[in-house]
Amino acid sequence: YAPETLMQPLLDLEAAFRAASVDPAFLAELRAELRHFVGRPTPLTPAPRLAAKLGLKVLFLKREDLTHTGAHKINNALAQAILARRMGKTEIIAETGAGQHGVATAAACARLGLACTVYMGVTDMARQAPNVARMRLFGAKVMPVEAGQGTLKEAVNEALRAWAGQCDRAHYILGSALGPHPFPTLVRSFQTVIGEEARAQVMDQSGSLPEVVLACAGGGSNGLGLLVPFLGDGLRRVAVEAGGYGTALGEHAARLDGGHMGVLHGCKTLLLQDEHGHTAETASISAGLDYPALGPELAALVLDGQVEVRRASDEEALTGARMLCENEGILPALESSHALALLPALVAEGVATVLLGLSGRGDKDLSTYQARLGI
Amino acid sequence: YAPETLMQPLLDLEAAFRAASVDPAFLAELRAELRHFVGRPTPLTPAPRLAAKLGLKVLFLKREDLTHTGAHKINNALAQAILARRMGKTEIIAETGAGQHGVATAAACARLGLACTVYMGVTDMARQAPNVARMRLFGAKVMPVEAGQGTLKEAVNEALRAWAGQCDRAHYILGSALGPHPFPTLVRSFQTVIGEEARAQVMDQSGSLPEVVLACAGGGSNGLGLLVPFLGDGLRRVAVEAGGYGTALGEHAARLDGGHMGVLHGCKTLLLQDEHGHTAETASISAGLDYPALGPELAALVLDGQVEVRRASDEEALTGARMLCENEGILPALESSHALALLPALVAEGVATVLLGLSGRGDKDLSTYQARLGI
Amino acid sequence: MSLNPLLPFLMAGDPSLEALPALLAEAKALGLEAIELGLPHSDPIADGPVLQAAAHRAIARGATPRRVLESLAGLSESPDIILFTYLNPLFQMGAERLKQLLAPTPVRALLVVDLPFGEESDLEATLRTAGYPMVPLLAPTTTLGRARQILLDRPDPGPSACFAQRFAYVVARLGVTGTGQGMDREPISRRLEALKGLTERPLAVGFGLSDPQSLSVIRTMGATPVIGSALVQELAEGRSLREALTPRMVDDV
Amino acid sequence: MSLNPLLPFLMAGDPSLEALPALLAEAKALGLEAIELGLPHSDPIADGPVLQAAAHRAIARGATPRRVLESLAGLSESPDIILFTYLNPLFQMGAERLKQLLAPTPVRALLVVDLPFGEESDLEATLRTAGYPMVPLLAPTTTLGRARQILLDRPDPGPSACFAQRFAYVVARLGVTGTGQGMDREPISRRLEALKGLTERPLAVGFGLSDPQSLSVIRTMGATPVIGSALVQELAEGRSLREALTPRMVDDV
Repeated sequence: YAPETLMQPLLDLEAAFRAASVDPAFLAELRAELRHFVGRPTPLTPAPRLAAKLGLKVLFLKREDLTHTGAHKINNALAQAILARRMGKTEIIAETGAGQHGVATAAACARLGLACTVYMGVTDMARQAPNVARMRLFGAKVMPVEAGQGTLKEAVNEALRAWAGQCDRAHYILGSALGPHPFPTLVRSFQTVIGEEARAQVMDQSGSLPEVVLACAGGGSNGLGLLVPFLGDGLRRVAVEAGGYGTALGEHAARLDGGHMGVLHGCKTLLLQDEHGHTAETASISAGLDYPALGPELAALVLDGQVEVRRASDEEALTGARMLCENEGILPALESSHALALLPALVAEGVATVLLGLSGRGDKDLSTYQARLGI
Repeated sequence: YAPETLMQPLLDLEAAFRAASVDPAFLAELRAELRHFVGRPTPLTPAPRLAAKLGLKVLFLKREDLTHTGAHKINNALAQAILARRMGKTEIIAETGAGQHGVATAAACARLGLACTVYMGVTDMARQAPNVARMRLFGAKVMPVEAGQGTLKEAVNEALRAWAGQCDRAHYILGSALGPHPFPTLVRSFQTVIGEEARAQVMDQSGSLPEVVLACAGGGSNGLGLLVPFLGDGLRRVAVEAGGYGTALGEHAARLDGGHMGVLHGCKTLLLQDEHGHTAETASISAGLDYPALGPELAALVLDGQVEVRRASDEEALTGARMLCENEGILPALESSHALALLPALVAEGVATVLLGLSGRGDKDLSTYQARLGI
Repeated sequence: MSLNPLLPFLMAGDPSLEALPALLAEAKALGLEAIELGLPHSDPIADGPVLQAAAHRAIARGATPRRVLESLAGLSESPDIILFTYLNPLFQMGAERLKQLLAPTPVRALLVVDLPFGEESDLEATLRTAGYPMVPLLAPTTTLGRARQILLDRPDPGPSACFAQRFAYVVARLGVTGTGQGMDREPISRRLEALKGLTERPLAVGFGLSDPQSLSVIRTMGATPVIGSALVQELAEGRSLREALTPRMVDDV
Repeated sequence: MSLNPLLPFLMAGDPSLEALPALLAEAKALGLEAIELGLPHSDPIADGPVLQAAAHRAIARGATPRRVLESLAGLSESPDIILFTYLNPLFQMGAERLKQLLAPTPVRALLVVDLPFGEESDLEATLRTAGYPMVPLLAPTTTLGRARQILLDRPDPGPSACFAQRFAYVVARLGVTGTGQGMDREPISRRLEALKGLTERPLAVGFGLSDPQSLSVIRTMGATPVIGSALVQELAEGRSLREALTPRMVDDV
């Protein structure tokens, strides 16, 4: 579902990805960079005090917040950057919402010596100013996008447009498991390292699998990354969407209840839209979940019954964050806080053991936490 | 060199530390927390692009910036918190300058369920406001210290005073390798995990030791942590102090050239002071190096010729930071940037292989980088 | 077959939906056989700033896909219309509803920017059978092999069909719609020659063309130039269609 | 041995160094045998806000350690002075220089807050031999065993020596100098009883005492109360030494 100009670059990308996937040199370089630069494997942290507080028996946290640049985004950004260099591309384009993917891409490009341009909505640039500074320190150009709400959706629009103009020399590093094929596959495949590690770690540290594996889901790269490696297991896989501040269209970013199939940014998936097929406005306290479409691979798993989708409101997410801070000394990203926010509901359903993915650290959300929690 | 009120608590601490050091239960708990909560071992990152830019053959970076809370401070804070709980203490007191030790201590206390009060100069509170918010989110009380320059030295004064008032129930987690015995020993011992890991990693990844091992030094916990495990090796161990903006007393925090033996905060060491034995004012762009005394253990190694001390100015540190950002995609703390700043001088001396300690990440210093680098 | 001298693009609902019938009549009076009409979309990923702004203005003024199509119903004084659109509005409407709405209009073909051939083949076949074929798009990145596939998948209805239903749209350069900085003549000429070796269909060339001379050059290459963003901009600034198009339809080179 | 009724603390240089001789003379006139005199320090880690502020005021007005000692030279109208100080200024001065400066002054003993017994034993021995013994400090955290060691290490010069050179300083409570919120009588009483079992020396009790009643209570326990922060505060506010001390020297309980 991409403009014709991008079709051949997408086909080239798919071919390059397939070739790289079985090339020992590529896999070795990626593995080395993930280990020595990104800091993988990330820990699986038992959270006994929070578990006790909530009435859980066991709670494990998969710590993507401890990766370099502070969120799971780097797994994908770095892998795509290596792939792009291999394809002979010298420039990188990326979009960013909260700024984490932008920072990760800027870092990967600095690491590999690639020129980097990041498209970012003006609203996001204002509320995530520290991430703008980080990108610039890494030598990236940050291009303000004025259109619409000035957030992630508009940034993707503009990045796709920019790519169409430079696809001969530039690669577009999409930050979540969405966009035209092969991006969702690519991103999912570069993120499943999260769940693969987590699965081995939970077996190693506790000897058994939990009842529930839980992650937040915006586009879906974090959700797929954690949940996919558990697809063959007899347990519940749960993704949490942004419930925002209300249930009317425009007040949330919960695509399962609120959305229906549609096409946006080159893929057909569950989409928040009006009757005319125009993309709806969305709302979430968390910039990273504030996106109108669920990635197509995650949507497919949901419709197939393999993954449950739940929602957590802004307020619930804030409470979840505070509980983790005070009981375990870990400051979660607002995105991850949505997963934490679901724990009381799971306990009420009788769940005793949970593995939860912390997608990133909450430093970027400090001003929101300060304002909303009165710190 | 502590007031009598603190002597017995210090003796108790020393005894508890000695007992814990050989107690498998303590060691196992510490090891598990360092692994699963802090994220140890931290990576040793080869930095080939920066090395090439500078004319080095090999440059390795020990990545304390990837620890939980973002600096090496957590190694010590967590270990002391476990020790304090073991001693039956229910409250923790700490001082902080840049806020990294305060954040680390607040996180460790939340993790272990200990009440936490952090003393911080009002100047530092203003310039490190995000770290104040992080401590508060972790449930810590942050006490503003108005005296003097409102920075680290005054915060230590006030924390020592507070401890004297609550030493029956509270433990004081000192953040650097200074203060009255046994703190320097304690802190050094909990930080040498940095150098132990780095030594094994550099042998594993390159098969040989570098010519120079390099770290920044404020109080000295980072410097000792990295350098001490290399004491037996035939290589140069270099610590870099804050050269500030000038060479006159009050314009820097370079204690080797500028200081002489004196007593501050319970220890006798190299101290920046006036002719009357009053502590001198100091200046550094980096809050973490802006302390008038070199930790006594580091000072002893320096005077014994085991460790070289060099200095880097504010401007040189900024240049070092920018080079690492643009060539490797890593944003260093201003403290660590002082070590980076020495690399050109080492190259000029003919050095080809260096292992450099990155003590923490630069997110806390973003506003300084923005202002000074015009980002 | 005589060369169609110009294929103008209008954004439906900009300046206003009410003005659309008169604009189309004027186009017809100017002797234009066909015209591209943009259906305003919320996320026009293939459009540059001018058409984005026009689309958002039109949506703000209530130019929903349904109202646009209803405003075309029963118009006799109009060139053939090629409906330029993104997939999602059509997808939400569904093929049956769409056919009903299109039936009374001068729409003769669909140009769906983000529908590569083969992606929604049932929908596409239904619409083609109903008389609304999809215009094949050929980009600078489209290899000749892929161009052959595209032209096969969206077949030529033959010389008896109207221009709107026959032509292939050749994208002049990388990027999105909008005025470019002068045209690079040589590569376009080579592409057109190569494509003419593949097909008998009329070719239209668009993206970045606006000055009379560039348009003229395209005509000398035997293709129909498309004028989009520049025209939409001029209409938004109050120029009439006649004023905007007349100098662009004659070759004074 | 008669009980010394009060041991006041003054901060040298606050309100001013010039006023110090007169203050000391007044103290002498009030019948005080000894007085603690604080040497202003940049980092007084054992002092509360009142003495910190007083020290910083004094430093700002030029009350360096040397000037303070010089201003005491030749004073005959003064109680015995116990110089209350932190180690570093003495350490920088060195034992020889210090002895020279102390010789012409009424200083009879040193109370070095951050010098635990045994730490700088050469310096301490030199000064003791020269007639400047270190006052033993006994904190609430000091075990009886440790107290015995301290009193042994800083030995009693015997009943013939003056109070300043004989007494041990008993810290009344945890924390730093400064006015507390009322005195907890019982534990102090028990501590004093226990310490009296260890030594024949006069005991002074300080930290947090200020109201006449608390001071009186200490006297009933057979020890000399120390009045510090409250006095410094009152002098800074313009009260005279006589006004401040008179009501605190009599027991009207």
